[in-house]
Amino acid sequence: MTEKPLFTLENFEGPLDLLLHLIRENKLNILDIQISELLRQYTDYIARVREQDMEIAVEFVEMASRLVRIKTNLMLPRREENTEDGLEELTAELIEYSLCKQLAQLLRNRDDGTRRRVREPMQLPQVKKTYDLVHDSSELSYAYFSATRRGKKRQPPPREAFDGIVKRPFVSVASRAVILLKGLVRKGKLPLESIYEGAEGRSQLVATFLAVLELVKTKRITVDDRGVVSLSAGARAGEGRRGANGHR
Amino acid sequence: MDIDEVKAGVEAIVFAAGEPVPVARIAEALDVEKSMVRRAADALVPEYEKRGINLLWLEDSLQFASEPQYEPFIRAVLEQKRNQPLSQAAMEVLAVAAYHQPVTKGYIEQVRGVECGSVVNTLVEKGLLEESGRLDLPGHPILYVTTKNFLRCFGLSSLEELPQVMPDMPTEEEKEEMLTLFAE
Amino acid sequence: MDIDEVKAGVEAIVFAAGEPVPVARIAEALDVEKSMVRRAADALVPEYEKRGINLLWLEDSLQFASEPQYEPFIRAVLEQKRNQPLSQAAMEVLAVAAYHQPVTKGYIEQVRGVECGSVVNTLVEKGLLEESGRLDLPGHPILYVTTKNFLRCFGLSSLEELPQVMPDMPTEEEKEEMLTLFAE
Repeated sequence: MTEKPLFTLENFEGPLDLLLHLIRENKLNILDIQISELLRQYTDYIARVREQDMEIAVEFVEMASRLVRIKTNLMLPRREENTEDGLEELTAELIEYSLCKQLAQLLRNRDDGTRRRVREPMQLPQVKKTYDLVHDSSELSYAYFSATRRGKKRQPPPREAFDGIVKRPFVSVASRAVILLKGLVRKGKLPLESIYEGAEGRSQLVATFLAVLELVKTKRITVDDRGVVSLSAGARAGEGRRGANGHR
Repeated sequence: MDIDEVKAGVEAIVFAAGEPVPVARIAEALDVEKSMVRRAADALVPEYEKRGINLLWLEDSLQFASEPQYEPFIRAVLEQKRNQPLSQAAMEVLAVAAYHQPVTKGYIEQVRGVECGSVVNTLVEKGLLEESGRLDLPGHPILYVTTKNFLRCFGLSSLEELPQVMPDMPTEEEKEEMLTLFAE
Repeated sequence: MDIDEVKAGVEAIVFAAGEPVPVARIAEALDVEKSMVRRAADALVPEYEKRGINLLWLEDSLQFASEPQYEPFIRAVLEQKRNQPLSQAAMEVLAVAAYHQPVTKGYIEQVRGVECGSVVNTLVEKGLLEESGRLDLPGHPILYVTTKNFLRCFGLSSLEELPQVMPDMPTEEEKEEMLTLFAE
């Protein structure tokens, strides 16, 4: 561990970036995070940075406590089926952030964004620039409320209004596939419509739909004519081999 | 006005305006149909392809810009230093905004897991992002979209040309492994 | 560098510079003989003769200019811009300035939580805001107030007719404090 080159937190865009680095470095599977191992790597890393008397940004500390929380949840005796342990959410965030990094790289490959020149607009004498349109004065008070973010403060907005800012931004097909497969493994069979029931928002619905299509296409799951989804015979062969991993 | 006159008119207007000019505005100024302006521009674009200046389509607007390969010479003449390339943080913020626009700062921060208000402000100053209204929520967060300048800087003529990542499906091996792992 | 490359280089440099560029500087940047730059320019001039943009010799310098006969159309396009309705960002900046005047850019940015320098400049250009002295603070930030054109545009005969937003207005002391804190 100590032979490895030392990085500083400045090399990372944030805790998600550091986690992706550790996952890659240690050849961990992003879709099957071994939380104990990841937590150990993460805290080791932070400790080493701390030894160099470096400031640890608060979000890195928050992530450490989040990892501990997930680990604790997973160690507790199994509770109800659908109890959230936080791991799926973290997995989805990591997949989403790694997608964001790939997109950033694709953009960078196109250009560094600075190589074309354009001209300043020509200054013609006597071109009138004075604004001519007429507005109602009430537009000013609306704009003022909006600018000061004081409008509608007292009415709670409908829940769906938060879609898109509070919800997971990218709902990855892969993470939906994982959730779907886990459900099937636990319950054996599921009616098709129940798969969509938990989906929140359009992007989750679409991602779930794509996950079903992909899994059917690759013959991991079958959908019978009554709309019941089950794991394909071939896929079931994997059952029971899980014990060795034992981390959850 | 015949097509050659419209072509020359487009050149003169787009050159003088400096910034991207919507086809509709050119058509209005020249008093011809928008389709004619588009036809003239489509004929002009290839004429400028091998030149030191290019005519670019940016959505439904037109702009002249220097050909990127001559940038080092332009810099030499104008005695300017090389522009700093965008930071990794800026590229990531731009990527999230480009692929999911319109977006709020909160949305971008959620994807990246870090605060990014100052990066967004810098991108607005650089003319790569712009405000596009507010979300009707408490706090009225500002929505951001990419600009035409963004398209030009990244060699795109519309958002549809944004490079696509392959859908993030796991590989066959990963799926095999997943099935094994999640079997109970 | 062959003559075609020099021609394209001349185009790119002269376009980007905006002002007349001496042949000697172009030759130096491209690392070719001045005679070659002259030859390239002499070949380019007739190529641009029938276009909306012309390449002009001014003494021993080169410059692009739009063809004079298209000036009325250029004027029309440049003037169209003033009749674009204000963006929401512009309306918000204007509203903050109207209710709190005189204000600095820094103050407006503090209220809105985003950078807004270019919006303020546009509003000044449109004759809706104007400068009104400077604040006696380090940096001497410019103070802005609304104009008579602003009153006309919103059908007001004086600032006292601004629609009331009282409950949310800061007190005079709060304002004093903010001006001090958020001076540019």
